[in-house]
Amino acid sequence: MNGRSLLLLGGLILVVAFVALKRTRISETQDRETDVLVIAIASDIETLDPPFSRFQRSNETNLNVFDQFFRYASRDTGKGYRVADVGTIEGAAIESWDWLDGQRRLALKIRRDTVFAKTGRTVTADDFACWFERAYGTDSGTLWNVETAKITKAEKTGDYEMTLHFSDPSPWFFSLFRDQSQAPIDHVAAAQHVESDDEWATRWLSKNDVGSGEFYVISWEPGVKMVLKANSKYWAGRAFFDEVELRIVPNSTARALLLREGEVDIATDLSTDELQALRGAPDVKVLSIPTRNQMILGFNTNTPPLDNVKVRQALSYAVPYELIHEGIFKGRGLVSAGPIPVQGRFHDSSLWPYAFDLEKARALLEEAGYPEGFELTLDIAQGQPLTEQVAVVLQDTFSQIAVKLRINPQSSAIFAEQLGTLEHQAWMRDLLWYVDDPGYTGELFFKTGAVSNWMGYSNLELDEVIRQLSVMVDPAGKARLAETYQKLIITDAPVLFLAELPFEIAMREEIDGYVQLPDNLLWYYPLYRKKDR
Amino acid sequence: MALLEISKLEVTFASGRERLNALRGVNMAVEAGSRTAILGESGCGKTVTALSIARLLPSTASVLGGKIVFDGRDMLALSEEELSGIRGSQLCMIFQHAALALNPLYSIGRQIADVFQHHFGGGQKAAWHKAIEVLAATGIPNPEERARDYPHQYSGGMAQRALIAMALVAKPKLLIADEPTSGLDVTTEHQVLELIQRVVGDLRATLLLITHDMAVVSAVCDRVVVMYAGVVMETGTVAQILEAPANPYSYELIKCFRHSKRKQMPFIPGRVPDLREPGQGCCFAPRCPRAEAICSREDPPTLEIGTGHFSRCHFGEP
Amino acid sequence: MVANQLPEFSAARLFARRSLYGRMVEANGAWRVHLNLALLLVILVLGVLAPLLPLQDPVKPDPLGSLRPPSSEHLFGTDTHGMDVFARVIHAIRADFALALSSVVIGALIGAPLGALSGYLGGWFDNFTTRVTEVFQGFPQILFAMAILAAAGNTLLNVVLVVAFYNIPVYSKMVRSVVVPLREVEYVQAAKVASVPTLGIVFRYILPNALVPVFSQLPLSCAYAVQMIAGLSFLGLGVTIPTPEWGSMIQLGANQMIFGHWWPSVFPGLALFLSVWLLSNVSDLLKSLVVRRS
Amino acid sequence: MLESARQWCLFLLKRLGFLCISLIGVSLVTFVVTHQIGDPVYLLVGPKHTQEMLDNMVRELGLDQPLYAQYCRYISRLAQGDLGVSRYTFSPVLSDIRLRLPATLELSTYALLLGVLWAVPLGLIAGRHKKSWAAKFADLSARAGASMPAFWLGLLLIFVFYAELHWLPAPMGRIGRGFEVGTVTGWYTIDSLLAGNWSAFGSSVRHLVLPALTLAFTTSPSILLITRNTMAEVMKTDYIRTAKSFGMPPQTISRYAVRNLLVPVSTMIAMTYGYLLSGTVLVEVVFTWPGLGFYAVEAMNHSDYEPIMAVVLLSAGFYLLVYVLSDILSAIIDPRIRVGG
Repeated sequence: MNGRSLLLLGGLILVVAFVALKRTRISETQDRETDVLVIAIASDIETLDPPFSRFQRSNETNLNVFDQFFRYASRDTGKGYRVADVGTIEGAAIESWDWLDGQRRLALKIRRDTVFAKTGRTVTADDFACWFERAYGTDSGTLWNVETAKITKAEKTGDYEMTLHFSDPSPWFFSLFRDQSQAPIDHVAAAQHVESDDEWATRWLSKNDVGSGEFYVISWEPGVKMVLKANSKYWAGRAFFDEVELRIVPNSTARALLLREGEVDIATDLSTDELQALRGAPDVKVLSIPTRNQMILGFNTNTPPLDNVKVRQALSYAVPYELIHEGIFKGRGLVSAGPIPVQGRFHDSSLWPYAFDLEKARALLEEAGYPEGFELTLDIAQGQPLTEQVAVVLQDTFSQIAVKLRINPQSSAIFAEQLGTLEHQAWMRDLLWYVDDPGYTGELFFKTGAVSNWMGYSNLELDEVIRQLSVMVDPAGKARLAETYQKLIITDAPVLFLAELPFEIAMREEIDGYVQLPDNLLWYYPLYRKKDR
Repeated sequence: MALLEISKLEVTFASGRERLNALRGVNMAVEAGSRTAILGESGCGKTVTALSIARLLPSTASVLGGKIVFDGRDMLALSEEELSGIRGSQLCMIFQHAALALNPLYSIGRQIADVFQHHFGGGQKAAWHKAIEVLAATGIPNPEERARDYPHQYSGGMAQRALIAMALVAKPKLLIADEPTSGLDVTTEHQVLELIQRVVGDLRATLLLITHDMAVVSAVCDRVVVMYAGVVMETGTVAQILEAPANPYSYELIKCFRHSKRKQMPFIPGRVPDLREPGQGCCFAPRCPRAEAICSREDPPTLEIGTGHFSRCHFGEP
Repeated sequence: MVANQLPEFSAARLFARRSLYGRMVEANGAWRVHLNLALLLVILVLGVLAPLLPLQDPVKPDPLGSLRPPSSEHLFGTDTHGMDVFARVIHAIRADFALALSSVVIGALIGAPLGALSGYLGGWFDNFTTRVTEVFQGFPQILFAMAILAAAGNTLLNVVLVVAFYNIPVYSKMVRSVVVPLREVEYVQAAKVASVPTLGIVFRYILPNALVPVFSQLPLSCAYAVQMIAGLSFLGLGVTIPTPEWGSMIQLGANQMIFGHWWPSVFPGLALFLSVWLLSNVSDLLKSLVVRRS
Repeated sequence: MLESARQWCLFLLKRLGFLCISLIGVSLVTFVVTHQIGDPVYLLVGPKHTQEMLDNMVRELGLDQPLYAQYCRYISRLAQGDLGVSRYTFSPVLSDIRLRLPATLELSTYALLLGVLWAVPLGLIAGRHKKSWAAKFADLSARAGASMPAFWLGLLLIFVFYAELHWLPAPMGRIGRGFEVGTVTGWYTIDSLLAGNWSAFGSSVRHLVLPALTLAFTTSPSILLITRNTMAEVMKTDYIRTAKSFGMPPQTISRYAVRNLLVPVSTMIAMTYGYLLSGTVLVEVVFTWPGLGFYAVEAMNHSDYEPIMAVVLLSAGFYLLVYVLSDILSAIIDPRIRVGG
């Protein structure tokens, strides 16, 4: 009967196809002469115009595509990676500098015969002057750095000299001006693409990089991949890799697999479970570096019941700090102990009274007038396995003091926007303190009306301490101020300090030369591939 | 020698979990060249008998016993291949709802041509012309045009003619017609019956006509087999059955037809027996006016009343 | 005359009204009916009695005991949060069946009367509803659900409404096909003559006839609804953390599966597969009744 | 012949009319949903804004005009192919879709082919030989396929064939790294063949096997069942019995039966294909297959509504188109449908 024979034939073809496919272990990748560093990243680059980039992915690309004013020196830790030495500053786009009349003025010497990679124009003081004009004109991220550094005026004092004027001495100037957005762009090329409704050519610059950095973009397939080429005329010499391919792989597991299969050299933003699985894989190494990245749960201190300080303190006692550290982070990173990270300067663990003590929590709740507990909605960003695991643990421990926690995963865009408009009742995310200075953190996060004060928190006494910290250069004075800073925040407890996260990155065994920067951005320049393997 | 001989044929149908005994030992013989009718009320097993002859019983039916010898070969023993050799070339069957019996998605001409091509080979062209030729022979107006039409464009009568045309092409020895005209109006019925007789005559074939209409039998056939509840009650020539029916059931049946001219249609009281019961004695006993104690106890023998005239009853005459 | 005393038992057996169950067994074979109904009953009972059963707490996280393989202590092992998968699979029955049933019932309650009315009234209304149902039949179910939930907010109620939305055309089409032939039936004409209001005719005379087919379609729609809800929660829509629900459990375990931790995803998937299988079987059994009646 | 020509036009006109009305219905629904989604103005204007900026943005988007005017604008925008701009890929939705449509089409078509190659022969045999092992196996596999959730089956196959056996590549996208395939048709299998790059072809086929198998197994039961049931019914019809009674050989009988099978089976295959385009969402997510479904899910994760609406519109439109085409195909095969109109 033709039906039956048809079926047998079909079955036969299937078996043969399977065996054939299995047998031909053609290498999955096409080998190429040039050495390319392939990095699997989670999402597409938002913009190539540094002042307007909000997400880590764009910051990282801009760090490597533009030449920043300054950079940190780096030292070897002997554990297979180097770390940025926050204390020593090196010049990058700026060759040398010196402070004048008591740190009120700074004379900058711009590095000579450096060239914009795509246009070939040499970098001059005009580019820097235009950079400052654009900062003021676009009222964007770069302007915040300029104002926080208390710069009042930037004037061009020669073809390759600039002078910056300060209202007060600025302890954070260098940490701010090594940021990835503080980098000159070819103002002539930018000027050609100005349009009637876009005088600073933001639309063109978001798609086109005209920098003088270590790499420059040669191809960009939105949603698929971006390829950077090494800038052969870079002043510190060409990078080891000819090209860097940023391959967009939204699924974190897929990124981990690509690394394990050897199809990519580095996989970023992986969950602890994936990193745990990769630790056992051959030819793969996972670097775990302690950083000042804290998992923080912020309260909206204006809405009851979280406007009551006793309630906030009660919740501080209801956090199982040890369990989170051992269970979720598998003992890596550190147990959090206050607003200043444990490894930060001026950190004082003795000031931290909170521990996992449900009795105390219940007592405080009673005092606060909520013996039978209350409902609380915790917003978190989707696709963050770590945050979700911590939230689930908190949900359980809070329920033991009759606080009903509802976890609400939101899309990252909505989560970020609602942070700005204070619409969360409670939120949780990991926060990275770029600058190891309580004043800077206070200025950014705890001061009344601060840009990232997503708690609507206000404590005038604390504001005064932060103001003093922002102009204090003498270390002894800073230590005294830092102590009151920590006491105030700990007693007020506007946020819960849940854990200090290690920065973990997985890469092929043969990739070396990794430098850990304070903002956890991946710097492609120092990386190289060990050939002896 | 009889062209077709059926002896003690038993057929049962499975419906749900019960079994229906459709045929309970049918004996019948059809002479070559004769025009025999199988007469009986609906549900008496006449169609099942016809289908058994051509081995076209549905999958739910199973033949428990008996033999069907057609042209010297036992039909029940044949394999599918041998059967398809006989069907069409030796034996053909046409059905009541002709419109349904034709494939809706092929044109009439094509279906007839297929039959011709299978049995006699030759190209498409020749087969198509043959189809038009036989269509014309059955009296269908402008056959070239109609050959291209599809079954749903044919009326009941026309469809029946197409089926008969198919038989014409196959030139069978035995044509079995299962109530070919019962769905048609009187005038078309008459034309179709007339056509069947002419075709059987031209092919010098034997006709086995299955019907419940006595008028059709007397008009077309020369021998009759009366069946009731899966059993043959009486066989004989049309004349013998009409004038002197030996079996009480045939007598009652004929009485109904005789009176049909009057308004009130007499009917045989009671109902057809439940086919699931094996049944004791004569199956007509419950409704038979002359029934006696013996009837419902013992199976009646088949007595020979006259030459070629048999009746299955304990008593010789009604 | 002996004729009209037919043997009692044969007629009775042929035409007597046997119970639905009896006819179902008769039509499909006893063990098939018993197996499917028994298993479905077991699942429903487990779902209902879940809190009383000696199970571990389905929402108790245990970070130290996360991703443990199946063992005597954790029959189905533990997931990334360290919760017991076996307890969650059992408790998930409540979430999945409750959501599925409510959405199907809502869909039927809207769809059936709509179908009855459009079948009975005919004319432009009938044409309009058939056309609309045909269009919605074509809608990409998961995609459209995502769009609606994105627009109206990702709450449980919205999930139930969206899935109910997809059941309306199924029931309106079915009921309509039952009602249309009934329009000319004598007792409906009689009711019309007796000036029974149209709605009265539709709901008291016609709709009851459609009850058996609707009743037999319910389990099948539940099967599709369960799959749809699981699919949506696999995309993170609908069920909130930490409510145990098969779709979200499969999604939670999906990433670990590639690294060898198969149990957090496989067991909820098996439970989902078994439930949908049983529901569609039961629906077939009921459908075999409908076919015999019409 | 004129008569049937007129018949044909009438039939086609009616079907195309149905297609237009349905498409308008679909666009109406997507418009209402887009409109409800929430005030786009806030998103576009950004957090730091004045009331005055808000007003002229409202005017610019035409949100103050009556609803039907906005709907007409929405339709005219659709006509020019402006499906809005995606907020997370930063590019117009139309170009995103053009980039991702071939991926979904390739996967759906191969899945359909596999499904048909599997379901139709099995259905034919099961239909003809009711009691045979084929019939039992067909019934079992149809039930399993229909009840098994595709996304779970996908995960299972990945676990078995990738994690454990390493027969097939990891579930990441459509092809291995570093293969330059060019974009003639956007179908990697065809493009690699055109480019004669055999290793690329091998890699793209290996990446296709599991997702296509998953989709085929879970969407082909409907084809299998309709083939089997129709075949069983057709075998019991009078015209098949007539063909047998005229001693027709088994091949002709099969040909007669299969012809009657074409209409219901081809309609079901068309329905499945129409459904597949939108049904691959979950499988694409599991296999990170960069198709339309995955694009819509990514957009949803970024609360970006324009792409979702565009994909819904596209797949609904595709379904209706396939629905009408299958209707026309059935009319070609079965003259009765043509008459019925």
